[in-house]
Amino acid sequence: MENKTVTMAHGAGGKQTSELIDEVFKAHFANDDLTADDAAVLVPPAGRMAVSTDGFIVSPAFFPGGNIGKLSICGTVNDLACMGAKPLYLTCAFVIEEGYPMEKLEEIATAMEKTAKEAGVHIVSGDTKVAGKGQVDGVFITTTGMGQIEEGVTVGGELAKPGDAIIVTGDIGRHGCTILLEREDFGIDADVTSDCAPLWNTVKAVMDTTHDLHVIRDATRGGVGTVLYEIAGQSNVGIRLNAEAVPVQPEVKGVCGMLGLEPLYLACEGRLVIMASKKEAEAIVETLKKCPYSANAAIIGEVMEEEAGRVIMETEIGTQALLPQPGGELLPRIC
Amino acid sequence: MENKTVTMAHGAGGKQTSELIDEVFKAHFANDDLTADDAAVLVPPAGRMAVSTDGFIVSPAFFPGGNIGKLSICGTVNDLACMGAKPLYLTCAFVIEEGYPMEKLEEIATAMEKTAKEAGVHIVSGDTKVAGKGQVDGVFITTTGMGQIEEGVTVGGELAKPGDAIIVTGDIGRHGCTILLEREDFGIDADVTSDCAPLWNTVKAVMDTTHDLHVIRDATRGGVGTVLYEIAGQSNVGIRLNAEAVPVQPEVKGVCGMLGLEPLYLACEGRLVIMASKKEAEAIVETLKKCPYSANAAIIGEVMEEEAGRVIMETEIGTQALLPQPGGELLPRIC
Amino acid sequence: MCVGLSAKVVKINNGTAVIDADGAKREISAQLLEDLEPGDYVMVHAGVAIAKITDEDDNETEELMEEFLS
Amino acid sequence: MCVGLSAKVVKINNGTAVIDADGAKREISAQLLEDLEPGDYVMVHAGVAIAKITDEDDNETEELMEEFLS
Amino acid sequence: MKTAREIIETYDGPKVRIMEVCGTHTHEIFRLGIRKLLPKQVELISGPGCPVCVTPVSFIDEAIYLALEKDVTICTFGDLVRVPGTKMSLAGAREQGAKIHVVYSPADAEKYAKEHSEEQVTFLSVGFETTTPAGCLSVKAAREDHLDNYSILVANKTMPQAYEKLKNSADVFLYPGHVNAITGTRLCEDLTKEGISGVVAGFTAKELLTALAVSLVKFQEGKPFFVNCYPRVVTRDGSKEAQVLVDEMMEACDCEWRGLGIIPKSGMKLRKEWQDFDARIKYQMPKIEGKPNPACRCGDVLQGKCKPSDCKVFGKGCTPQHPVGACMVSGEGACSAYYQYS
Amino acid sequence: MKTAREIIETYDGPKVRIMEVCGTHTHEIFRLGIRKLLPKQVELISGPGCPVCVTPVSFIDEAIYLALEKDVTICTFGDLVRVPGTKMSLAGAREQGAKIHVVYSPADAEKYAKEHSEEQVTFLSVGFETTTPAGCLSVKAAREDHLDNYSILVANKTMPQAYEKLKNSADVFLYPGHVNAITGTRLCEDLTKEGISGVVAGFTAKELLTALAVSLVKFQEGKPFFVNCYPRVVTRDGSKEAQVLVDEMMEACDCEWRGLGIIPKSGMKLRKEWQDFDARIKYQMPKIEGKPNPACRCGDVLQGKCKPSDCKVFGKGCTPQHPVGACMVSGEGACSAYYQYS
Ligand code: SF4
Ligand code: SF4
Ligand SMILES: [Mg+2]
Ligand SMILES: [Mg+2]
Ligand SMILES: [Mg+2]
Ligand SMILES: [Mg+2]
Ligand SMILES: [Mg+2]
Ligand SMILES: [Mg+2]
Ligand SMILES: [Mg+2]
Ligand SMILES: [Mg+2]
Ligand SMILES: [Mg+2]
Ligand SMILES: [Mg+2]
Repeated sequence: MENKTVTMAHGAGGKQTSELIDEVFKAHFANDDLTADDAAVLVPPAGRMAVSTDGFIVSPAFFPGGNIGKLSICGTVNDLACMGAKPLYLTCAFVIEEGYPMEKLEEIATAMEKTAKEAGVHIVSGDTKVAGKGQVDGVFITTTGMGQIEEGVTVGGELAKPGDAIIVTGDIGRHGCTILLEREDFGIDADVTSDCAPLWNTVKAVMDTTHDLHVIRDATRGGVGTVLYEIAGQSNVGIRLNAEAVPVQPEVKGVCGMLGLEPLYLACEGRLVIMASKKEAEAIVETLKKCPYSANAAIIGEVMEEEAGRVIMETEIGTQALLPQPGGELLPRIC
Repeated sequence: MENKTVTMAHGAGGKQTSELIDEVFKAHFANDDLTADDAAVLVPPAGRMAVSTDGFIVSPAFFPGGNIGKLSICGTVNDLACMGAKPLYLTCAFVIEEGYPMEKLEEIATAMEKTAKEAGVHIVSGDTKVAGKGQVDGVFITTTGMGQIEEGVTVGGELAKPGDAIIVTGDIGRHGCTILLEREDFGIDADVTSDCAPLWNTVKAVMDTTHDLHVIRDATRGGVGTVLYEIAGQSNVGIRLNAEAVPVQPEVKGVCGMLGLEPLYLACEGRLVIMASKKEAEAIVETLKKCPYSANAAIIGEVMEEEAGRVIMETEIGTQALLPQPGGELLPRIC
Repeated sequence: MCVGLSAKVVKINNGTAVIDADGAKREISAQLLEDLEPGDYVMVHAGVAIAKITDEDDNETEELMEEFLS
Repeated sequence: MCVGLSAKVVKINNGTAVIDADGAKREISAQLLEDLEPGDYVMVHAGVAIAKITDEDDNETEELMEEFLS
Repeated sequence: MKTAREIIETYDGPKVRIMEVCGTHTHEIFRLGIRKLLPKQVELISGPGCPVCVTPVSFIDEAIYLALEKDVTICTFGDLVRVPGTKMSLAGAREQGAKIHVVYSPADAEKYAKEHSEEQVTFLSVGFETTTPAGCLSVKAAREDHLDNYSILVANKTMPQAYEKLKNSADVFLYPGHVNAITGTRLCEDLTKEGISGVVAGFTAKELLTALAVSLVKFQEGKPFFVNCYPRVVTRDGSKEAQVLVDEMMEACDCEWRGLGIIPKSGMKLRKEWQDFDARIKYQMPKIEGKPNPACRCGDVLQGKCKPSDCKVFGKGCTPQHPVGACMVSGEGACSAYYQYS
Repeated sequence: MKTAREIIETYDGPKVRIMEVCGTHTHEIFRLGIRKLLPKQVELISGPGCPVCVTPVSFIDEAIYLALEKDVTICTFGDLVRVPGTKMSLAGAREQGAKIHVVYSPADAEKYAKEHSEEQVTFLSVGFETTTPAGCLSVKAAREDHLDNYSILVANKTMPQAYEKLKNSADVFLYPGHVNAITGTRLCEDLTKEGISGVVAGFTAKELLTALAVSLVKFQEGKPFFVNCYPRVVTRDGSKEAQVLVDEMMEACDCEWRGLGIIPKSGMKLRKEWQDFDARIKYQMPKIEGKPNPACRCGDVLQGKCKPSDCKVFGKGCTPQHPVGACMVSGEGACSAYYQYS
């Protein structure tokens, strides 16, 4: 590749487009299923198939703990894992800003390769578009994943049952906190790195521990709080949360204190919320603690019949109070 | 929907995100396979599965003959059709600029609904991200399609055979010409509309006519010229093109004359290049002429053993000359 | 140098002309040519009519051939 | 009004202080408080130390209770 | 000895109206579920101590005018971004291309101006005595740095006039701890002479419960009282430095409070010597008359004259997602707190 | 009677070098595969008639200087966008945030300036006699419209000096039809007196074949000749209006041609009365010394001294995708044409 930057010609569909694809993407994504044609030809999954898509526009694209490439694999792999599906195939579509440094693109592709390998998923097809300077902020990636749903386990946001234990697989809000500190110029210095991680192996370990699972959800946009409200609504149950049991890294707490933010609403990219029969909860947590991305797993609450659609916090003084509903854009506040 | 525009809150993953999804997307895309969860659960295709993804960033998003929504369905449906695959499922990921008019988004979703219906494909899962003002130009859509490859027909860019007839399914370059005139302020007034169309039914009709098909390709980015060079390379054959046989709408010719452009390099979004045994060519063209988007189908050349990797034009004076290789960004010229 | 396009004048207005080439229309400058009229054919370069031409076509080459080569 | 954060002063430099709250550090203005020293605790609001505090903690409420309520 | 919580839960004295003036108190009281501990006779009223809630429509309109008409980059606390103006909020202006930059402190706004000399930058200076010094410090720094592209749009307010105006709305005030950290407690002590009772309260669970318990015990004694229940932060004198700084740079002016109307001498503006940094003067701001939504009863809510739920559009046209009035915007707004926690 | 094509294909006269001066001729000759019809004795040389190819590196550098240093919006024909400057092309500058706006005509550049009064706009005025009037008309319009944000960066050139310089490089010139449409044919007639032969050629297949056939027939007669083979467009006098216009607004100056060096009086610049619109004067352009890639043999190629394939980097370091020299940029460039068609 002679070019040090991505040019409009790389997006025009001719020789230079092929060059870019060959030298950056194919070089990293090579596997038996990857196609040079416009569509990949694949053996479909046996049984039921899970399909998920997500666009990634994170800014900045590089952050402590990962980059947009790693994120774009984790996000979709985790969405499949949350359906109890083993990720098999992945497509990725890039939109790149004219003038984007080739070196950074290379770094993104490297991260994607590594993460896809870890998750055991094949990148099978891609697409590259170049947008004029100023028409896109750096690089956006959309990934779509196809997985094979493992038999014997059925999970879904509508399957939470009163009495279920609520487990979170690690300390929350690190990804959101990391991005906030990187993006905005708040002058805060805190040792926080994104929790971004591919979680299929974690889910698999949990499924091997017990089939008595009801809900698995990754707490991405909107964080754990948003996910809990969603599940409460879908399953028409109430949720009781023990505020003190929710694991939060001290630094994240400190940042939230300064900016007047609630960690429960900060995005995670490597944390699951699991709801399962109370009797299995301990075993699940034990399994999780042995997995690489869930050493801090904890039971943080339970599902109840009352207060359907709501999330109730047990406070530090033993009172109960509604968790406020997630409210749009995260904005630091002074009052 | 109270909002007249898309706000950052619509992308934050909370209540307003759900509102947007329910009121704009679900309202249009509803079908049995569409999921509210992060992943759809589907019956996989029987036999082999074709998978294709494409990002759509067309600017302007609305143009004579369609909009980015229609395009995003056609593009992926056509990529599947070109593998001989019946499109079954589609995912779509939106990136929307803060402040984008809700009405336009609605219009885009309407076009997607209509086109998906025509193509017989189910939208099964989606994603919505909102990027800050100026971080994306209006709206980008990435669609990923899954299709079922019909038995009995195997096509691919590497399967062209010397002696094959080369068929184009209609007059070329209309989409590229339309977009160029809409985007740039060249002051040219010409009655040209995009050829954007979903072509699975067309491909199906051709497959029902004969199984003796070698290559089917949609001539999108880079136009027919780029596709022919690609196939010549992949199949290691030469291609002889009869310049006078290539159907071009007079207005497109006029615009190209003014701007010094070659219609063979203008994008189409509803035209296929088909290569098949010469003996089947007439029957294929006859079938095509009965289909709604290929009334102007024509045989434009043939595949040959000589001049492998090259495209040779038979000129209006009977001489032969190389078609210049596609060269990056399309730029109007005066010399 | 100088891609030229032969086109028909369809409208004249105060130093500008609207020309038509196969249905593609554009306003161009008519300031280099006197008394252009609708129906005339012109050679257009970079948005300016640089010459009035007898015809859109190039049949005159036959006369040339006769004159010089027979 | 006025979200406040109690934090420990870890550095003082010419009218500014670096404070630490659970490991989150930031430079803030120390201009409203005389003779701040590393190790002091302060109440921070909008990037300014608005009060020196005896302790990070709120145990003094017990004394209050004793004084007024017993 | 009873705990504070027991005192509160078992209170059986006369009916008492306690107004928490400070928005952060409102927020914490809801977060901790303290309202549910109160017996029927104890009514908690959320007063006008959230600077967002009392910022009038016209102030938002002024900021939008600077952003859209004068191409000024607006630096603001995040709190103000979604507050409705007459036609739109700052978030709406941002959709139309306005540059809205959220900062953690006024010092950061000044720094932004220093680093972006090609932009004109205005900081939206809102807040009470706690926040005003930070705005003043940023102006001082801008003069020291010789910036000619920095200004502030001032809507800072002072509390004492509000206590007077609201004195019949409550029996006991929970005074805003961090305002008192700056101002000291003398004024509150003096208010007892006018029959106004109150305690300075801190913000932790223990501090809030203690302040409430003290309020109830003292209220039953029947005499006007004042107690500083936040002595680890609040002193009798407050911050002399802050008082001198603000006095040197600003002077009192009449000031509009959303819902309460104009309260004489309840606002601040930059003194003449600092007018170069006054955005209204710098940009020759025309008189902008904000038009609040007539359905909104924020004013009555702030004065305890009605509950949020008495407002016709509460929870219908007016929700945290689509706030009609300022009290629905931040978690501190009484309407928002009612909506979210009940 | 033989057809033109037959005459060409059966030519058995002496060796003859024909130079097509005009880039569009080069392009069409390749597009039509005409080279393949030629017998061995006929050599076609692609001369310096592509304005892109002869535009020096320093001109691109000047444009980039205006775009990146002076924040000027550059309006240009698409042809120039990929031409390499010393460090980068205009496309490269665009990647760095330069505003590069492609136009179909100089009139559109002037219109763009009129509609974007907040931007400074400069049109890159390149080209020969055919194109120069369009640039002049745009300046005239800008004065009529009282624009103070429009200027042109002039690199217009004239052909006669080039014919002189190249007279030993070819036996017959295919004169550029559209240049002659403006200038008329008198000059070319006069060149016969200096022993320079040529024909004016049109651009269609028939016209090109006829011009070549006439050239071969006349060449065999052994005397210097001139024939206008494009009479439907080219007259003896050309466009008086264009000549008067250009003369009124511009004057000759020494001018650098890429590869050929400085040719005295071969360039144009705006006269004093129009200097308000001269970008070099308006922006006090510093002297910019362009550094062409030393490997590039464009100059020799343009003079027929070598074939593109004689250049060491042809097809390796230098391709249409990554052009090193200007001759590789547009389809009209000799190197590009050789690369693409052979
Ligand atoms: S509910 Fe909304 S409109 Fe009603 S008083 Fe509260 S903020 Fe105003
Ligand atoms: S091949 Fe490239 S470097 Fe060589 S002479 Fe031609 S343009 Fe110059
Ligand atoms: Mg998903
Ligand atoms: Mg997801
Ligand atoms: Mg998810
Ligand atoms: Mg593609
Ligand atoms: Mg950008
Ligand atoms: Mg595709
Ligand atoms: Mg495609
Ligand atoms: Mg395709
Ligand atoms: Mg999603
Ligand atoms: Mg934009």
